[in-house]
Amino acid sequence: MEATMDAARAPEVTRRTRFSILAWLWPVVLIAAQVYAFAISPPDRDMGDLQKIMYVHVPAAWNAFISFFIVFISSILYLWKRDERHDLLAASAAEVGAVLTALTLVLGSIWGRPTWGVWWTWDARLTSTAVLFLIFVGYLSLRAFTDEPERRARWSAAVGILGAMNVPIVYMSVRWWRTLHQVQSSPSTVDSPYAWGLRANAIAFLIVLIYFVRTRYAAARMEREAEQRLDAAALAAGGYNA
Amino acid sequence: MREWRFVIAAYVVTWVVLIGYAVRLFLVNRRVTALHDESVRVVSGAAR
Amino acid sequence: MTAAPVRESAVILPLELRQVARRFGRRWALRGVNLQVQPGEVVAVTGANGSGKSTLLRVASTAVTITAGNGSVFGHDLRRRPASVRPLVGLLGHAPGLYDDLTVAENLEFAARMLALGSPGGAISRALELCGLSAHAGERVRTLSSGWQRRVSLARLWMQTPKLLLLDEPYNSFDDEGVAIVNRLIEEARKRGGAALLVTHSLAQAAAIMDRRVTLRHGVIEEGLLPQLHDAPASHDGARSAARRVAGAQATLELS
Amino acid sequence: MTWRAEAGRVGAIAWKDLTAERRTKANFNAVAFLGMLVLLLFGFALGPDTATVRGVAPGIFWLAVLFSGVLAFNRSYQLELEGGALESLLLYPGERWTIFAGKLLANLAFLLLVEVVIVPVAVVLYQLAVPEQWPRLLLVLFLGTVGFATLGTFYAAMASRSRAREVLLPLLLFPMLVPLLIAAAEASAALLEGDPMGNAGTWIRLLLAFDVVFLASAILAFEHVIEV
Repeated sequence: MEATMDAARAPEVTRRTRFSILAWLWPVVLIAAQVYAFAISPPDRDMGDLQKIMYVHVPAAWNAFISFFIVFISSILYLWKRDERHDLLAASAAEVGAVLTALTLVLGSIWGRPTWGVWWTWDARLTSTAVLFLIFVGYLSLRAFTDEPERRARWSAAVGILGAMNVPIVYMSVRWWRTLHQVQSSPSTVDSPYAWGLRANAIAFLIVLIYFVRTRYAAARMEREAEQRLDAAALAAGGYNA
Repeated sequence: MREWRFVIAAYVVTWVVLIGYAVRLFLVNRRVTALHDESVRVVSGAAR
Repeated sequence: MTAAPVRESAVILPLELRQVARRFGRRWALRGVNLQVQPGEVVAVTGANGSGKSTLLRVASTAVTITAGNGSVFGHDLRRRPASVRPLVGLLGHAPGLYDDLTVAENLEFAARMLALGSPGGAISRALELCGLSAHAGERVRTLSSGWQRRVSLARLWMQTPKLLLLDEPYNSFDDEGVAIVNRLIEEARKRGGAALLVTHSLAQAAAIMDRRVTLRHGVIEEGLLPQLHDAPASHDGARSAARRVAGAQATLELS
Repeated sequence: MTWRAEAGRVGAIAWKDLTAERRTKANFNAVAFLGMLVLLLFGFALGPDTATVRGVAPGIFWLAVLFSGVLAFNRSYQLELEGGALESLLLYPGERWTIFAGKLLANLAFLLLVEVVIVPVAVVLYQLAVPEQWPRLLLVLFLGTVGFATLGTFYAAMASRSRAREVLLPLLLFPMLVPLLIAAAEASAALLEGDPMGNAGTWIRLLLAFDVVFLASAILAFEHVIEV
């Protein structure tokens, strides 16, 4: 049967990408950025040393938003081009993004307790981040509950696009909601000595993000290719219930 | 001094989460590599 | 609207499948089917349970997407132009595809509106009459027997007048009258230059109407079966050369 | 395909869904009853102080709509899954968005009818005074329901055909509805008090923007969620 030969010619992939440079580079860069930020920043006049939480909290939040921007773009690209790689990239970015939003929320809570005296406040940024987290938990659950790859890809692309589109709307609504109820605004704006520390840490987090997303993506690619190889083998072998 | 407890907590949480996710990536990679090896074995077995 | 099948080299085939494969989860229902159906031809598909017969019909109707390979219906690509294929095909599936809480007439009215028929009233009463459903028009589908439910599905096909009929076990749960309606439906399609693909176990009932028979086994068409019965159109040679053409071609798995 | 044919399909689908719904009134009754039950239970949970309850009544009302409405969306696709009707539906000629538009209209009509039942109940239970600006309140009710039905109809197309339909729909839908819930509850609360700060208009505009954005994107994206 001619199909037997097809399997042998199945895509020859032996990539075992480890991104070994980034794997040890990200902790080093992150530690360096944190040490640098600690060294150059004096205690804040309002918040004292608590200000130092900003160097992890804010970069985590920024990079979470970057991840979801990647989800948004890749989802659109998937529906447009129907290239499975866009779907896998969206899924990888969503997973990393969910981890970073969760981290942002916990850090916000740790920061809020000594600053505002409460673990949680209905602050616009914190609340929208929480909603964003829930939206992407929904995204990841949908993926987990759907087996068929094309269905999973198209459904989650739709959910990813609508979810990302909702982010600015959620933010606006929560902000107006807070303004109308008159409470204290968010903590002080960032002055220059702090800004450099913040930038360094944001870049360090970006490297973490790149490493995580690329590694997750490489694993997802490898998994799909292995599945396809097994499918092709099943198709060829005639044992069609492999 | 009390402030430092929160700062330390924040950095500990950050590192635990990041390293935790890196470990998850490692485990995923190991599982996927095993699947990859199996698929290659199955395909070369079928070709013979 | 010619009655005689056109026999030229450049015929637009009602159905052409090239190395069509379809996977459900880990299971391959079709593993590279090549099939050509000529204008005016009625092809019976046989095969054991689970050999992929129903999937073959559903692939041709665009109800199920193709995992690998491709095909076309009257020249319209199944993968790229499913929307152009849909008006041309009519599928009688396993399930009746009706709304249980609506009456027979309401189900047909819905179909007529979805098909954007010019004069829905006339089409509905004609279809009801042809399928012997006039007396049951006001009954809810839920209360009908399975045979009558399938008649409603048949009536819907009558209204649609598709050029390619795809019938899954069309003789099941039908009495003699029902079988006659099915055969008439096929005959009408054939007259319009259409074709029919029917999955069946009971060749006896199909014998009167079919031109040839193909057998599926484990998701591929079994080779070496002669075309049967009267007036086999030029399909055989065509099918063979097509088979030769694709034999060398790889089933590139464009897995989604 | 002409616009007339597509509009006819939208009408046909809405008519078909509503006819089926009318035949099985039990579902409507159950959903409306659940809405009333939520209103009543919140009343108990918040205690007998009228002033407190009246203050939070708009929020509770919208939660009641959300909790009871979410049952209707899955049901809308359940109808298609019995007897393999979805496969036939997808084989008709025409654009996919007509299916969404038809189902949306049917779900919208269903929810508005449920509201006809539970609004008076809320007014009575929470001792609300009908404000002068009641037409704007009706507008808020309508816009909020449109947004809710839009996203509900969209996400139920996926959730109802996944492995975990009961959990997945609220999990996907409710976080998306946060802006809608805030805007609808705030606008209703403001209008019930006679809109002293004049901010109801802002919330109505936000509701309108939400509806337009998600109506457009759901119509565009629907073919991707229904086809596979």
